[in-house]
Amino acid sequence: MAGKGEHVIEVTLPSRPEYLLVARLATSGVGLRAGLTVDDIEDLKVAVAEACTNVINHAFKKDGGSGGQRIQLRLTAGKGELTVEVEDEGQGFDPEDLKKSQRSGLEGEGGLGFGLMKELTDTFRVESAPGSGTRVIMVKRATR
Amino acid sequence: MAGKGEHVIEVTLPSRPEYLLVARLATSGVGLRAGLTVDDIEDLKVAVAEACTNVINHAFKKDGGSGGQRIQLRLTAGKGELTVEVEDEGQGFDPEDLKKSQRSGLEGEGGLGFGLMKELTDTFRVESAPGSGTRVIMVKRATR
Amino acid sequence: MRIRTDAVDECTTVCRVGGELDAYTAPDLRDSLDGLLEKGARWIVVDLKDLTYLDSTGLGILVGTAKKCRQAGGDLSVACQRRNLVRIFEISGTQEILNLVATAEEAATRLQELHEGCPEDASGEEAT
Amino acid sequence: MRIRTDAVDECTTVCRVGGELDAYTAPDLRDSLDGLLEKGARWIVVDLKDLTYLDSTGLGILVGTAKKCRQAGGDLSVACQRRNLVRIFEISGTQEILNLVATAEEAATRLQELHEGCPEDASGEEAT
Ligand SMILES: Nc1ncnc2c1ncn2[C@@H]1O[C@H](COP(=O)(O)OP(=O)(O)O)[C@@H](O)[C@H]1O
Ligand SMILES: Nc1ncnc2c1ncn2[C@@H]1O[C@H](COP(=O)(O)OP(=O)(O)O)[C@@H](O)[C@H]1O
Repeated sequence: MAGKGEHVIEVTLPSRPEYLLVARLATSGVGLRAGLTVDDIEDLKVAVAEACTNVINHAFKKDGGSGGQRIQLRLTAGKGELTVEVEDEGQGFDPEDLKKSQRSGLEGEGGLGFGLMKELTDTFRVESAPGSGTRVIMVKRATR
Repeated sequence: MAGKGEHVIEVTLPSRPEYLLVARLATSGVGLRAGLTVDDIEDLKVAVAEACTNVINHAFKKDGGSGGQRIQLRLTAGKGELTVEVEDEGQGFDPEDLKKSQRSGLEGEGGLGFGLMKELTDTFRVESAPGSGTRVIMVKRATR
Repeated sequence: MRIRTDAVDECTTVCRVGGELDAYTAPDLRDSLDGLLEKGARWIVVDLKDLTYLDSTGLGILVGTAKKCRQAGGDLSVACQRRNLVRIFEISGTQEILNLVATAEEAATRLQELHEGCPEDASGEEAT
Repeated sequence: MRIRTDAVDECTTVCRVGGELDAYTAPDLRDSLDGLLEKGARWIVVDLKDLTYLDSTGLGILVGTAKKCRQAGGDLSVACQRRNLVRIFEISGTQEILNLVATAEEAATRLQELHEGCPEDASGEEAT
């Protein structure tokens, strides 16, 4: 539930790359209303897109993604801060595995996603477990 | 349910004027992916904003709008067309009343909303009744 | 939304509105225009050159202000060329009541024609 | 996203990428760059002057292409000045591997320095 003075905006999208744009646009609009700066918003757009791209790439067995394969975006606008939750009901993973395979993102063509989310937001958390979906929670506070 | 090749994007917003921007941005993003032209999208943005502005102005008794007073936006992207449903669980109204009080919008400072929605979309329908909320359904097809 | 107000001559005031005019930003425009009227302005050009979005809430304010100008013995003219916005004026049938023209210059000329000569006092406070 | 490819000289090819580069548009860029490599290009400038959005998917393609260029005996240099994008290169630590510079001119010079003189044939098909 939203606290006092907080506003919740929910966006549910097909888990497909063409709708990353919609996730970014929604983040921009709510970010503006939450009082984030243009630079804050650019950062947060990347962080949100990274979380959504992970859902698209990793959450579901590859089988088209037309039906119930969805990305849930929950934006909570507070005074000078925006909390974004990106959630899926996909296969999940063990966040501990990330620490083990701490290969630098430069080595492969991937692995940068969580690194960017962490660096581009003020608070970052992943909740996931094999078989139980994934939720990424990020907070961006207005600079200035 | 979405038909084959259709994608559904749902956006739920507080019934507050500051989030009209988010409704318009979401419409733009999905409109682009549905293959609408830039002009089509400009038209549809106005139509969607009119429907949302009606929710804000008419759906709920004035008492802040913080809690459960929400606007539901459902965008269904098909090939070359976008269907938008704008729904609220507010007090509703009798669409027959509109015909009776067919005063020109120019006389007062209002009354233009439904006229613009009709003119700016290809299909337009309102479902409402006193006490049961309101749903506006609009379809915009790509020109060209 | 951005609002900037300039006096063109003793009797004409130009209000330039940029950005997006919707139910969220409309109260600011209404306040600005009401403020002008209170200060005695009654010949007002609303220049929408840099406006990118307009809907019925904005139209309502423009039409309402046009009426107030006329009640005060003046008039209002809207300058707008952007195709999608002109379409909104057309569909709503508000071009005439708003003296819709393409540019701020044309709008000033239009008002000049309408008042044919500048009334001496432009600081009256008839709008109470 | 918009992609435009131009030969600068016998050995250097510039690929200008504008708009937004994300997981939706990335396959087009990958195809373009792979196509250049297949045609024998191995000294590639990627000019991101008009790019407004970039994330890890785009970085992955740029890093992957840089490696392919090196395997083919060439290299890649990325030109980008936009603050928010430069930040993404910095955070990801990819500036060096991508020979990140500010402008396409600097990128061409950078490649010139790296290959010191233009190898005679630029149409080989070593990348099989
Ligand atoms: N939503 C998700 N569902 C399932 N697995 C995920 C999800 N998000 C991330 N992962 C797992 O975490 C790993 C690291 O993600 P990330 O840092 O974004 O890099 P990359 O996506 O390039 O592998 C992924 O490779 C994947 O195994
Ligand atoms: N979502 C809604 N909930 C309740 N009443 C509504 C809703 N939308 C429209 N109405 C009713 O329909 C009327 C006409 O709406 P509209 O044509 O948009 O003009 P305006 O909003 O300027 O009155 C409104 O005045 C209101 O009584």
